Amino acid sequence: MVDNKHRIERRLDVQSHTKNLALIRNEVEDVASKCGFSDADIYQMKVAVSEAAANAIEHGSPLGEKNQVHLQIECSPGRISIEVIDEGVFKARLPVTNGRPSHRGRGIFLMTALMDEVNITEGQEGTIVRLVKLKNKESLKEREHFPA
Amino acid sequence: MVDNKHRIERRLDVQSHTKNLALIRNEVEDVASKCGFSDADIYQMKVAVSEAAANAIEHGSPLGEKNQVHLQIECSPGRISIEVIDEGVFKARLPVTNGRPSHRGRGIFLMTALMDEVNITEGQEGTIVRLVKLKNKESLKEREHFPA
Amino acid sequence: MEVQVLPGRIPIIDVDGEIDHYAVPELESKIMAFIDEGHASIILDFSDVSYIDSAGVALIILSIQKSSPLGGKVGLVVTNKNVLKILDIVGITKLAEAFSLYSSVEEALADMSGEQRG
Amino acid sequence: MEVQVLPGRIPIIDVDGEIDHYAVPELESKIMAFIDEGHASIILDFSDVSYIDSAGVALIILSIQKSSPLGGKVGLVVTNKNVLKILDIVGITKLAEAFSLYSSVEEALADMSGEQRG
Ligand SMILES: Nc1ncnc2c1ncn2[C@@H]1O[C@H](COP(=O)(O)OP(=O)(O)O)[C@@H](O)[C@H]1O
Ligand SMILES: Nc1ncnc2c1ncn2[C@@H]1O[C@H](COP(=O)(O)OP(=O)(O)O)[C@@H](O)[C@H]1O
Repeated sequence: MVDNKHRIERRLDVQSHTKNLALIRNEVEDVASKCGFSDADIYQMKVAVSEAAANAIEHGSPLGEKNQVHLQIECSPGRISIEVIDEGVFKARLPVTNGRPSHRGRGIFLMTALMDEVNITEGQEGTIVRLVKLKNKESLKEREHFPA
Repeated sequence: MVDNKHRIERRLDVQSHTKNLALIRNEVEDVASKCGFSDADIYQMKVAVSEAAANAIEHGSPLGEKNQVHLQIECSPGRISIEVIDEGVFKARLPVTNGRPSHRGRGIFLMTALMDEVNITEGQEGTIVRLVKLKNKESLKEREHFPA
Repeated sequence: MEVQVLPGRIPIIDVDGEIDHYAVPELESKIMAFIDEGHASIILDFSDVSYIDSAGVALIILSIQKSSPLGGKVGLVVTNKNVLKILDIVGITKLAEAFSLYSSVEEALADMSGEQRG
Repeated sequence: MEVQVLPGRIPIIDVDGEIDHYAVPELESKIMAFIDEGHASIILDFSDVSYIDSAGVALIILSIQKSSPLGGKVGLVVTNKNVLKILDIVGITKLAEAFSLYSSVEEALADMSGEQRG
């Protein structure tokens, strides 16, 4: 029952460098708009993906620019799933700035605030962050009250 | 091929109040030790679950103590999965203290730092936080290099 | 980034485009150096900023933390709705110490100049 | 929670058991009130603390933020390995401003008393 016309799969592998964040965001925007997501939704997933990719670059690339960041996007009619995969190990340390608690550390929170599902898995080959957004959440909620 | 002797499922529903956090931690400790996890692993999952449950109580209980927090634990030989489910809506706002950035907001980060997989889903009925820890991670890694 | 300094007026730092983890390091060192030159209070004009993420949020907080001990204040001008939403989520819009949010440069100048003269 | 105040010595606040989201609100108001009474520097003795989570971490940071502007310092004594690991993960062990970590109360007293007399 999947509408194959609206099923899109896309893969992008880029060098681990923050200059490529814009490229990653463009890819997300391209697929998400083809999938029919609203501008506000697209903006939010661009921020979430960019946060995950920035973490992959800053914390999940032990060889620096020699590592890659992998983006895997899957869009079915009501739902987009974006995976950001790096080649490192999850670093379980919050940064400290000049001996004081850091003003950083808002990236993971932002992902959870902007997406409907956030999954962080410490895989064998690298950290996998899966970000999911649903389309037409309101209509889903309505369906709850008026079952077919 | 699942070793049913070591498969444990447990469910606990408690009133949404921080006084019940110790109860929730005890339940986790009980199941995880029956499953054969190490003391260090058990301590870490207790902290992660307690963070998720504290969030469920503080942010995911619109009716306060009239809400419940639901704990669902599943343990198969190499893996424990703990779900903390609340009856609220994910609140996408970081707290501010006295007009200054808050010293709080470390709960979700701690979960990701302490577990192998963290999944936060904004469900229709409430927020679901799934926390997964693997046993014998080293031996899994070895298996990678010497495939059967 | 463009800086407007007029005598007797709070300097305006005009930033445009995307404030992400790539853009922030350079912006940060420029803004920090500018405050260090003796400009305790500044206006950050983000009217033409189309995108911001947690790196930009950190930049705003850092500017406040740099400006505040010097007796200064940071005025932030934001007009883009999507940008405002991100700032709201991370609590920036509720900051009140050495910080104010405005919807135009004129509003920022009018409000902050009064205080500066006092 | 037990407080030991001896004349001419930094007060020791002895906390035991589990420092979680349930225990912290009461601990917090007691410690804040105690610092407010004029005890800028304190030693938090967590030797008998068996469990700590982000609420306890926030309590430590709050104590530092309260004590520091009064010219004081917070000394934290931790012995439990699991507790130390959590503090390490969130960066507490690397804090250096108005804060030191010790492995015994004696060590804390010896180190902090020297500074206080100066
Ligand atoms: N892909 C990753 N690989 C390794 N560590 C990560 C990754 N993502 C996040 N982390 C860890 O989680 C911490 C918090 O991440 P985040 O909330 O995005 O804030 P920030 O990156 O500003 O520190 C990071 O400082 C890092 O220690
Ligand atoms: N179960 C939940 N329900 C609603 N909102 C939540 C939940 N868990 C987390 N949040 C939101 O995420 C923010 C960050 O959570 P966390 O990292 O645990 O820090 P803290 O709870 O100390 O603010 C919370 O302030 C809240 O806005």
